[in-house]
Amino acid sequence: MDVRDRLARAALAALAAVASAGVLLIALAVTVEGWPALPHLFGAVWSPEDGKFGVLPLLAGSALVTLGSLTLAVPAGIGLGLFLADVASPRLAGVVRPALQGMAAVPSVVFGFLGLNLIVPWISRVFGGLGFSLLAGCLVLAFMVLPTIAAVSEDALRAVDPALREGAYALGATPGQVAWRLLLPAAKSGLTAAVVLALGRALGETMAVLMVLGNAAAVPRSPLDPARTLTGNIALEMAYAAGRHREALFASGALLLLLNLAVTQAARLAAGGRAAR
Amino acid sequence: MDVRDRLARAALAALAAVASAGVLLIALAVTVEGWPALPHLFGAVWSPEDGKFGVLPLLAGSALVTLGSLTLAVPAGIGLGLFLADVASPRLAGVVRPALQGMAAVPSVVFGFLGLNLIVPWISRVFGGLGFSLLAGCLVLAFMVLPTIAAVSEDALRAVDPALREGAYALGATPGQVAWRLLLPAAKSGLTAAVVLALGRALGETMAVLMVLGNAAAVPRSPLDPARTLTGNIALEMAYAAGRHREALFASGALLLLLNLAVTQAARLAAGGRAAR
Amino acid sequence: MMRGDTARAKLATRGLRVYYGGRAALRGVSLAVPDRSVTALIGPSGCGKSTFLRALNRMHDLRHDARVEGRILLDGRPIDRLPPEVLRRRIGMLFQRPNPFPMSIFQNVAFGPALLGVRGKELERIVCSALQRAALWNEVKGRLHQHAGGLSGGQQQRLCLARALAMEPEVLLLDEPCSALDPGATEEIERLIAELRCSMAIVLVTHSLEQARRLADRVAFFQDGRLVEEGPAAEVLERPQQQETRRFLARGDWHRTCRGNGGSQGE
Amino acid sequence: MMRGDTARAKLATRGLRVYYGGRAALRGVSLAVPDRSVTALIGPSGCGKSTFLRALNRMHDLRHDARVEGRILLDGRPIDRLPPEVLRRRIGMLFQRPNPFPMSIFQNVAFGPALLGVRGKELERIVCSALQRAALWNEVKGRLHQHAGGLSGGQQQRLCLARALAMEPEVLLLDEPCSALDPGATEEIERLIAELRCSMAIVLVTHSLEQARRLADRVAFFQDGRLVEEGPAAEVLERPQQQETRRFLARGDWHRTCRGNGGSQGE
Amino acid sequence: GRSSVGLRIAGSTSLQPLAEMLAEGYQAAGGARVSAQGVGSTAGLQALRTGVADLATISRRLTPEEVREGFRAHVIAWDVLAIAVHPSNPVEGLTLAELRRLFSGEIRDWAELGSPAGRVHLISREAGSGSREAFRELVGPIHPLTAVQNSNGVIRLAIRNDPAAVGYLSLGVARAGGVKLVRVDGRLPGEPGYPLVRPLSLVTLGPPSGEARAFLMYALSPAGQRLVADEGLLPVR
Ligand SMILES: Nc1ncnc2c1ncn2[C@@H]1O[C@H](COP(=O)(O)OP(=O)(O)OP(=O)(O)O)[C@@H](O)[C@H]1O
Ligand SMILES: Nc1ncnc2c1ncn2[C@@H]1O[C@H](COP(=O)(O)OP(=O)(O)OP(=O)(O)O)[C@@H](O)[C@H]1O
Ligand SMILES: [Mg+2]
Ligand SMILES: [Mg+2]
Repeated sequence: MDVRDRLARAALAALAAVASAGVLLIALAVTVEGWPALPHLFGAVWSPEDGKFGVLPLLAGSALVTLGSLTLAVPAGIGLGLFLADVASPRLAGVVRPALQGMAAVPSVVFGFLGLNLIVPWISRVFGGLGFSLLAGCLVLAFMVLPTIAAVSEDALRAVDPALREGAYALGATPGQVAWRLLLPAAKSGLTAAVVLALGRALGETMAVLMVLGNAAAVPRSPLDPARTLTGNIALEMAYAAGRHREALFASGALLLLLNLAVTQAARLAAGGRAAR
Repeated sequence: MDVRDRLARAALAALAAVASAGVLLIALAVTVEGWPALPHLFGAVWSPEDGKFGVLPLLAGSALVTLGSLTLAVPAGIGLGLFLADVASPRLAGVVRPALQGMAAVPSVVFGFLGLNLIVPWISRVFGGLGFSLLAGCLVLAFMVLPTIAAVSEDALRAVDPALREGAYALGATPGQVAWRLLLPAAKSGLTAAVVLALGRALGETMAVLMVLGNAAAVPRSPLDPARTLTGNIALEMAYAAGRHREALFASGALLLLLNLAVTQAARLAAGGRAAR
Repeated sequence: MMRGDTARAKLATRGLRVYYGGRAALRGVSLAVPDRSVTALIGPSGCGKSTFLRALNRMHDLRHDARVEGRILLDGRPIDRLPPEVLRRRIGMLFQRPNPFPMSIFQNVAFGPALLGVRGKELERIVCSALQRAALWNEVKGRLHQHAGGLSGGQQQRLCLARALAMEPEVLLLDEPCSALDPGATEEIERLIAELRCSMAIVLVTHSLEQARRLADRVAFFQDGRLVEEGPAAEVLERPQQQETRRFLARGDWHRTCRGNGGSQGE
Repeated sequence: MMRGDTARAKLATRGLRVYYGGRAALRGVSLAVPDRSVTALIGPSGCGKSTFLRALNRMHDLRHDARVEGRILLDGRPIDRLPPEVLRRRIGMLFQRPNPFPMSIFQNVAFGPALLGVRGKELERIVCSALQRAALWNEVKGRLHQHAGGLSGGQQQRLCLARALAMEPEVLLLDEPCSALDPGATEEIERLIAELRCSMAIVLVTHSLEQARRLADRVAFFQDGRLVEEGPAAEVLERPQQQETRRFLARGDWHRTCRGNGGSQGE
Repeated sequence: GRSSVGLRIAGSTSLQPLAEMLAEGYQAAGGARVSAQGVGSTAGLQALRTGVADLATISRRLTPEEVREGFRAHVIAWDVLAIAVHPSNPVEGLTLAELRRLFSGEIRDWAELGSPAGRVHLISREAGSGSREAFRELVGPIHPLTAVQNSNGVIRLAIRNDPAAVGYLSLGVARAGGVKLVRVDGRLPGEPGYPLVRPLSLVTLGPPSGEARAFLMYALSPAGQRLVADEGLLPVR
């Protein structure tokens, strides 16, 4: 390895170290700030005014919104990726892809406002109630992560060696069979990355969800109930919080990091992991 | 093609149509709401109280923050992707990857708060001034998009046929040369996807940037000046805007969509486009 | 005369042209492949043999830069009348470059039958028999569920052959099936081809004139995207009509001459 | 005796073992490759020939699942004393499966020299001469800047050979260099090998006993990950000492026998 | 030098429009350059604490700890909290006691208040927000499971969309329309004697001095108070 190579490698390693250290630092900062409140988090009621900092409802809110939105967005996003990579003519793909990409950069607030102005009233009209609800949050969030999933999936599917595609077609597989039995399994690692990215985004997304979710700090009992996420809670209250309240918010932030790590690793394991490569 | 295949294909096409229609709808909704304000946008002063809705300073803010953060995050992110895909041992990668992934799900608010508590005072201490500045925004945003770029890049680089890597090593290339001359060009389409995703995210990000940017509606003349982005502006003012002001905000949203499309297509073209595949 | 041939043929092309981008790789090839026989395609590297083979089961449809003109008939009917997957089930293909799927050895061979809904014991039987016929069973029977990427070059080639055999096609397109095989394995595959000839039409691309001699009923010589000469194997190989064919065969004979110098063998 | 061989050899292995995961693919191979000669490796598919070749230029370092034991000496010194890129510049390799880079034909061949900083006219000269030596120049001279993925199988194989030649290595490892080539192209490549033999050590994996006869100075017969027999070509091929070697060669002779039946040729 | 900015203000987002107006007026009246950042009340205090800002704005009262730390709040305006319902809701007025029972979750159905039956949908601001603090102080506790929105604008929108909703919000925003304002103890918001008002303050660390003091004086001057009124707030003088 020559000198420039050593330097480059050292630079990359340093970069990785810095990035990891940064994350550790963030995690640490958040944990240290939140540490004293930790024992207070294990409760079912979040009501800072009464000194109650139980995160259960927030955890439930985050989990349900994420789950709900990914349940909608993952199949749709991978389907769109497949459509772009394998089904659509280059010309058609050239229309759909920028459209999706456009969606990727719609700022959260705009999504939130559209959710507020279109989805929430619609839900209110159709199902009654406030309209601010888990359902609204899931729908808005699904739209938000869709383009990410579609873009990363498309790329993963395109990266599958064309010779394999030909091999499958040559055995008389229909396009659907080729996609289902060859492309999707072969692109598994990339698809997992897509889902993991979307998962992180969904767990971490704040603004849009905040605006349509209703934010009642209670475990929702139906998709039409309002809910509050961990991030939404932090966003709502951080600006004013002090003392124990502030600590509790930081502690819930640490929890969020942990939750994300756990879910991500689980997703990786479920997908058979990169180790398989 | 058998019946199930036809159905699946029709479903995918419908999905694509719905998604594209959704985007068009969003674009349309935003444009319609904002249409009457359009002629008022071409000015250099944003001062709703005086009926001045010139978006130039906001456009400049968005462009500069995005550019600045991507200038930091793209090389670092691709570098990290390379590190994970090609340099690090599986064990080391198994540590760095989850750390990065953890960062991906840190909610914007938390980033914003850390920026507020760490970066802003640091800038103020080192360079003087308020600390709320373009520079702070770029730093925070760079951290936010880093994990996305790293994850998508890693996958794109891993998808390069190992036989090609071996071919390059067999010619006596150093790891750095293999990366620079073979892996990066071969993974170009995936890397472009990474950058495009990050670009959309950076343009659309609101909360974190809002919290550290200072939000003065003036074209910043140095990295230490405060700035206001299009999205930040919408987030700040949408809640109480009415009449012409509200229309102007929507129009600026439409502008943002347009901007994103333009920049994305430019990035694709610059990268040689997917057509090359 | 061509007409009559075409009508009786299992597979026939008429004025087949293939373009990659703008460049012509096949410039009007009319060839008839009779049933229950081996038709060998020979010719210099880059002359269009693989291109021809890929046209027969519509592989060119899958890439945007290839364009096909002319007619291709299976049992006298244009192949584009059939749904492509039905066509491809009837016409099996072994690619020049081994392309095992990124899954286990078993799953590779089972891929085709599984498409048709075959499951369980029946599937295992088919996989096992296909691997046996492709002379790979002994080498892989202990590691059927390992990743196919861990096979050697020649093993991968035979795996892909097994994969095609498992579909029991009516026509088999073989693009240099023995290029990565040792003489022993080559012998087994050649025995297989000789046996399959009793029940199907086989189109064999080969660079080994010896192999063409041993196996082919008919030989077609390609050059520069054109079919230069075609006919019964003995005629084309031993009494070629065209100047180009003669020249090609003569170069191939460098081997024979050389071999003579190699010294006589023990037995 | 082995000792002496090893000392004089250009390249030598001692007790070389390679494991994939837990499975042994090479079980202790000690072989000396003299300079300025062709050493042919023969043996049944899956016996470890490619694995052996890949060990010589440390290709196994690049995959996490392969483990190498034993010693490998270049000019008498262990190869792991050299930085791997220096070693690999001195030992060129043609892989069994063509692996053109996803770039233009020119860039493929220029890849290696460009690593060393060669530019401009000099680079063009090297590329041109490498393509000529690999017998590909005439076919691609008009499309040097087109994508290498658009080459036929045999063309890709020669492109990869040209890519290795452009580095002017001291040792050349060739894994079935003619497997996708027609007799004419094969002849040209064999001429090239015969010529290169004057200046370098060549290790040639081949499935064609004829090719081994024509080109090899020494022949090594592998089976099941072991080196069964090794020696001067004429001795191993014509008077093999080991039972296994005899059996392997005899199977290969099925060809010769068959050929005899093929009818006599025109000339 | 510390940059060209003379006076740095950070704090409450709901005070931001007013802060900007005051800054402009102050400069126009010959004062130093002022930069104002809307970052939230607590963040504003943090900025003041770390010396990044010279003045903070808050839309709530200081906590005892904050007072002990040395923060001083100077009220410059009063914000009026309006109680709003859907225009179709027949409710005209509520007593403070009814309001308390409504928001504590005691009254669950509109029928108890004489409106057509239907479950009450409560909408509130987020914990810690100035409006909510003021409401809790002036009215009473808010049921923990109430839906929460973090801006006056969204609260107005939510009430406009839902016939069963009731919530509180700043008068300036409520007047933008689409919702019906309810009398409290017989008085409409804005009328003298209306009970639901909260203070908006400028905060200094220790007694005000220098530029900060000058700005504070300006805010309390007739010119400054006129701007307060223009913003839809109640002047303190
Ligand atoms: N990456 C791998 N992982 C696991 N096993 C492998 C791998 N590569 C090769 N093998 C196994 O090691 C043995 C030797 O393989 P190798 O490729 O060296 O054979 P070969 O002599 O080159 O055969 P061929 O003539 O078919 O190319 C074979 O049994 C093969 O299945
Ligand atoms: N995908 C492609 N794009 C462009 N040109 C191509 C493509 N595939 C093949 N060609 C060109 O078409 C011609 C015929 O190629 P083909 O693969 O049919 O040759 P072949 O007879 O099979 O050769 P070989 O014996 O080397 O495999 C060659 O000149 C080749 O360079
Ligand atoms: Mg070919
Ligand atoms: Mg091999």
